[in-house]
Amino acid sequence: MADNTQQERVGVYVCHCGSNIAGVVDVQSVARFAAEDLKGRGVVVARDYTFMCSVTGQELIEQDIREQGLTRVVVAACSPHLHEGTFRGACGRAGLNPYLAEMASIREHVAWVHTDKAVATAKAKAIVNGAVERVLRNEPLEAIRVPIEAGTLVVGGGIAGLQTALEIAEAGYPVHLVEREPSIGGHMAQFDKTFPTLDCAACILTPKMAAAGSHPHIQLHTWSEVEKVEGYVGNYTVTVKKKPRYVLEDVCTGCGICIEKCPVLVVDEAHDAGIGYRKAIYTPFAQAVPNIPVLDPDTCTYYVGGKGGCRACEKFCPTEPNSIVFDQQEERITLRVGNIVLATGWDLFDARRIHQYGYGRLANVFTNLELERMCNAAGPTGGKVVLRDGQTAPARVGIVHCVGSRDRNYNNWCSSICCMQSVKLAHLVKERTGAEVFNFYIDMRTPAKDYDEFYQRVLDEGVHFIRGKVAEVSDVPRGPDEQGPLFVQVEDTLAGLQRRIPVDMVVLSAGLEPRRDSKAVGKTFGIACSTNGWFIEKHAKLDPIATMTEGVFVAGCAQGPKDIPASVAQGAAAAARVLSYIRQGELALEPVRASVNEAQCSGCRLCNGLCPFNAISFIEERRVTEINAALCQGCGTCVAACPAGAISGSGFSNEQLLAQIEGLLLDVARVPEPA
Amino acid sequence: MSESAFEPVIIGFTCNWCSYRAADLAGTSRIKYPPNVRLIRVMCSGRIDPTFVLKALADGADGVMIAGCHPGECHYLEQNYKALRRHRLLQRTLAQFGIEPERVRLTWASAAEGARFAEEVGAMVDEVKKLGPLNWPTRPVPQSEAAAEVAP
Amino acid sequence: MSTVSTPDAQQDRGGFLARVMAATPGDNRLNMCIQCGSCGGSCPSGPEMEHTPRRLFALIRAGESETVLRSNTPWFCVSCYYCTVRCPQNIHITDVMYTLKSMAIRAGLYRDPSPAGFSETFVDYVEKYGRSFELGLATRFNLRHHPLSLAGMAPLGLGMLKRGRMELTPHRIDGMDQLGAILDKAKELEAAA
Amino acid sequence: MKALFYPGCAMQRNARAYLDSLLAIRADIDLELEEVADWNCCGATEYMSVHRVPAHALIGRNLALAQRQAADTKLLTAGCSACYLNLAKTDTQMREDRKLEVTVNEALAAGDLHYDAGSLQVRHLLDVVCHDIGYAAVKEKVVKPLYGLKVAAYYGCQVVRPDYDDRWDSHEHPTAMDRLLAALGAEPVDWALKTQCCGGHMTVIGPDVAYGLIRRLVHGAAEAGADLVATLCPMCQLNLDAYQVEMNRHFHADYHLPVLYFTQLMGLAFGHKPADLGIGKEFVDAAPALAKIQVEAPPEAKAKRKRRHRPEDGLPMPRME
Repeated sequence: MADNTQQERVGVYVCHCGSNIAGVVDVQSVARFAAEDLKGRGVVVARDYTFMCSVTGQELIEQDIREQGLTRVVVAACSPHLHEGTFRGACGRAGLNPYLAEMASIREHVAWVHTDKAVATAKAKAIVNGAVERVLRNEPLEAIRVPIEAGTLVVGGGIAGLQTALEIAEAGYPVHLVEREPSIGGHMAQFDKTFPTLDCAACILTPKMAAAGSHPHIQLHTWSEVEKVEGYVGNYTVTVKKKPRYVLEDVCTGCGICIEKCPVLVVDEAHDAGIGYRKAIYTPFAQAVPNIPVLDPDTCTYYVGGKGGCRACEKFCPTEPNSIVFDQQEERITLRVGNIVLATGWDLFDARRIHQYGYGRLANVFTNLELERMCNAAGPTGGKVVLRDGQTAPARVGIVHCVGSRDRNYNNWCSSICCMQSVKLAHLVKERTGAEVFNFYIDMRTPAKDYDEFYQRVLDEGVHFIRGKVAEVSDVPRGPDEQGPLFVQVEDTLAGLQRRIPVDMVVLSAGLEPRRDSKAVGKTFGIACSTNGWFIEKHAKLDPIATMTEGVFVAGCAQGPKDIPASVAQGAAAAARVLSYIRQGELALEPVRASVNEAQCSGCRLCNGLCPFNAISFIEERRVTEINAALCQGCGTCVAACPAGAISGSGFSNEQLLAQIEGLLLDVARVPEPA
Repeated sequence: MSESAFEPVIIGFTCNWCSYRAADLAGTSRIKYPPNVRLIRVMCSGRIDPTFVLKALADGADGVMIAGCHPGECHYLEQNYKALRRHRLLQRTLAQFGIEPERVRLTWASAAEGARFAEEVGAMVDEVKKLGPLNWPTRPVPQSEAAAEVAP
Repeated sequence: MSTVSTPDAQQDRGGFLARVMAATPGDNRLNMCIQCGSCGGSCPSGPEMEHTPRRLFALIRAGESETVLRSNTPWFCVSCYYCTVRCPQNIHITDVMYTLKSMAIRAGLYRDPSPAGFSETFVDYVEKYGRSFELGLATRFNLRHHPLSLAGMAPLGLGMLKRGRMELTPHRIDGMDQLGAILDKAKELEAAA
Repeated sequence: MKALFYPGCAMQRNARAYLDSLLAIRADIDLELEEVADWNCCGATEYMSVHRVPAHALIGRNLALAQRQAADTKLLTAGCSACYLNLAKTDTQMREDRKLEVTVNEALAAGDLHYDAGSLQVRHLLDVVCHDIGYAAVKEKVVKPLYGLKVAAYYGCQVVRPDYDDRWDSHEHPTAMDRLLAALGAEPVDWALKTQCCGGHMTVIGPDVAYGLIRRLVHGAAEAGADLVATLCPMCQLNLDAYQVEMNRHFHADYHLPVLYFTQLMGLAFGHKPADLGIGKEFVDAAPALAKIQVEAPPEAKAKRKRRHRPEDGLPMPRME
């Protein structure tokens, strides 16, 4: 390896971190090693200090850069994920390119995981040596700057997406809100009351829906889906597919006559969760935004009945021209946006999968969503809680928690909202029917503000709470003495007894699942899903809003199960992040990027298929490969793959990594034998 | 050298998003593991050039551990599968040169799996201890040639 | 309620869980129990058990080996595997019950000798003939454990004979020596483990 | 197709009807059975309770003998639930637990035997008939469809659970036997208890528990309108049939629900004489129920239960397709 590192002047700083590092690693010895043994490698200053990250510690570095003319800095301290930014900042302030600093992690990777002082000190020295060798090959880098388009795409018109859209629009920037269903509103529009305050969901949601529908900066694209996303942060081109409504959106007045006249009644599997009905032409609910119906060609007699069908909707439509267009085609529109927020929500666990709970087989086993619709005054029963016969109020109701959640046979996660939802449903059932209600739970999880108080209130209302995961729901008595009609069989784990609780109605609190197509959606937007299917945020704790793809953010349940307040908070946070990007006008990106040295590229195209972000393209005229720096996310896979060594990765170059390997192994280096 | 006295040196390649953070978490959780491993951070396990592994073995390491995100959880979508493929090829190549393929271990650890990371290090150290010091071929393996066999 | 709090005792007691797990094949995951009770709720003989399976697992964790091995719980297990397929933690519950039964026999701790007696009688026949023998099994077991019920069961036995559904003499396999050698060796290996 | 066959102790005598009917129909469904020579008892649910390693060695001997015979088929089938499960369990656990594989083979070596875990496919007879031979092939051989006979398919526990190799559509409400019965022309009744426990060895060691379980099953099947119960296991048959009489006495009840093996029903539909199928060996006489076969005209292909669409019928049921 050609060594052009001789002229560099390196400063090495070894942090005590109080006794965190110094208690296990002999920090003086490490500093001495750097000063003496690495003098030949360009180390001109080596110090140890109690807290390098303190203002004084940082000033120490800045002073040395200025006074000793340091050209490289190594800080042996904690993990770079904690303080890399801090020390780069210090270098920058002293006029040194920030990327000429390296950290050696001797706290998380040495002091905290080892006990033998001598061994730990030796390892710390090896790590420092590796960092010194690496930093000698660092190159000054400049952050990549990209301009940011002011428009934002929000995908999903549930409560999280609505919040994002409204916040951005209120700040005066354009938003495109794409919703797959005929109306915005999402799952929240299906609910009756919300825990723990028992606010009516519609009362707090519909004003937001209306605001989004009429906001001058928000353009709604309902009954639409994102088909293609091209470009990169600041500069995305998005193709949206508008499904045919068979109704002219800009002519229809939403008078509803067509719905009234339509003779076809079908079970509403979407908004009414399968327990209510809608027409073949319909709006999902009265307060739908936009208030424009959709015609369902799978049930409309015009399409399925042959012979032209009834055409009543067309006949009675009062608008001029007629709003009904039977041969409307799907459309594609192209949007230019700078940022994208994915708020695609969740799907309900399919309770039919748990055969022993009898959903679908036993008439009076319901899901939580069915009961939500039943409780809703605008729902199929007008707010009455009744059995499947549509009339009888239940006298005894069992509510089963954790259906499909916390169960390795189905979903291993806690859906996080079901405890509170089940408690709320217990309250509503009791309030409306006076029934005796039994909640069956594994653990009660009521950890947010006012949640446990609500649980206590419902306990006080006389709802029974039985600790045990329900084994089965059956309509078969064990013997002639048992009176059902349904039995919830469970171990009452606090009593240590197997019990069979006779009830009239069972409600299954089915859990939250990622959208069934979340993996495909993730692929469209270039972001990753966990194996479960939830979108992966950039950092589980410190950045639960951004994703690994710059300019794509997540909000609401698409990222993981959460309740309404958390969805709203995350939606607003996503808006804040987007606004900050828009306001900056341009964005500085980490300069960890791959680039092609055209002179070395043989045009073999081996790397072309490797990039998941489509950053690599082949330039036919010159027979070489090119990498778009704004699309590149810096993973380095192409760098490793290039047989000609023509691709280099800034910040993680071959030279840097090979030197670091050599440095790490200096104490055990094999003496090469003469060939 | 007796087996118990042999303390191998292992170079561990960890990715920025999962396994390096798993190592951080092992640290913050104060989970102890053998000090034989020395870590290098790369952005993604897909960045690991087979040359790096050969370089480490040639320079004195007795084993190399490559740790990435779990399959399906790569922060760069699926680049860890590329690491998986390269690892298999690399093991085969090493075997051809008479080096035990177990000396190069590929493992997954999410950012939440500090304990798993520590366990994997322990298991790797045990394994390499059993294998004994690496007897690097006297005529060094031409690194570029071996690496070429396993790219991309 | 007795309380054990010395660290030594806790340590020793904690070992019981490890012993049960080690004696149960495969990835039995007993340590992963979240005490949800889906096993106790599913068990067809749950109402007859002194401790539900869930409670038994808590007792195992608490190191209450004697209480556990004296319990009738594993003996009431009918191997229906409902608990196993329904367990949200995928614990191999039925297999653990087998482990507890054999541990109880070895420790001589089962209190009601009848279920264990049935298993042992069964094993005796298999070890002597290589096949099970229903008539002998029923009479020998009942003679030893329920002498009074023998008369009551006579109609059933007679019915079986009349319908040609029961043999009067046991069938002995040809490779009895081979089987004997295999079982002896297996017992030796089990004892050594 | 060809399969190695492990009859198990019960089929030799108490469940002779099961064996006889199987032997009678094997040619119809083109099933060639080769008995594992000099097999020994599988240990039922008892041996494992006393000695774990010897129990696996006991089963291991059968697997080893079968492997030795496995020249042109790897399929090993058993008709008894416990036999099937034991064979499958030892095979699976030896596969998953290296230590166990070594130990069992060490024991087998004392008898000059060896078994390579995973080298056989262990399947229950019903699995072979439904999934390997198939409903179409069965239907083709039906000469006397069982029209008019309402049958409760009873699976019991150990065939569908724990289901090591994922052979069934459900651990709780499987449908394979129901579909087989439909292929024979019978009408399978929908009942909730098809995989509940028959009582197992509790009939001997704790009869009160067992009688409760038996009553529930017999009552459930009768309530669902079944003329008889079809079973796939000698233990289930014994408990539901022979002990039905004891259960009646215990509870002063009066149930008369015959219990036949699914192979016997196949034999009837294939036109075999009842006597050749072991019919008549059951405690609860099946003749009255069997007299209903073809008394009525064949039912129209049952219209698929349509989802209710009228609000006056109440709330719609969930979609089940």
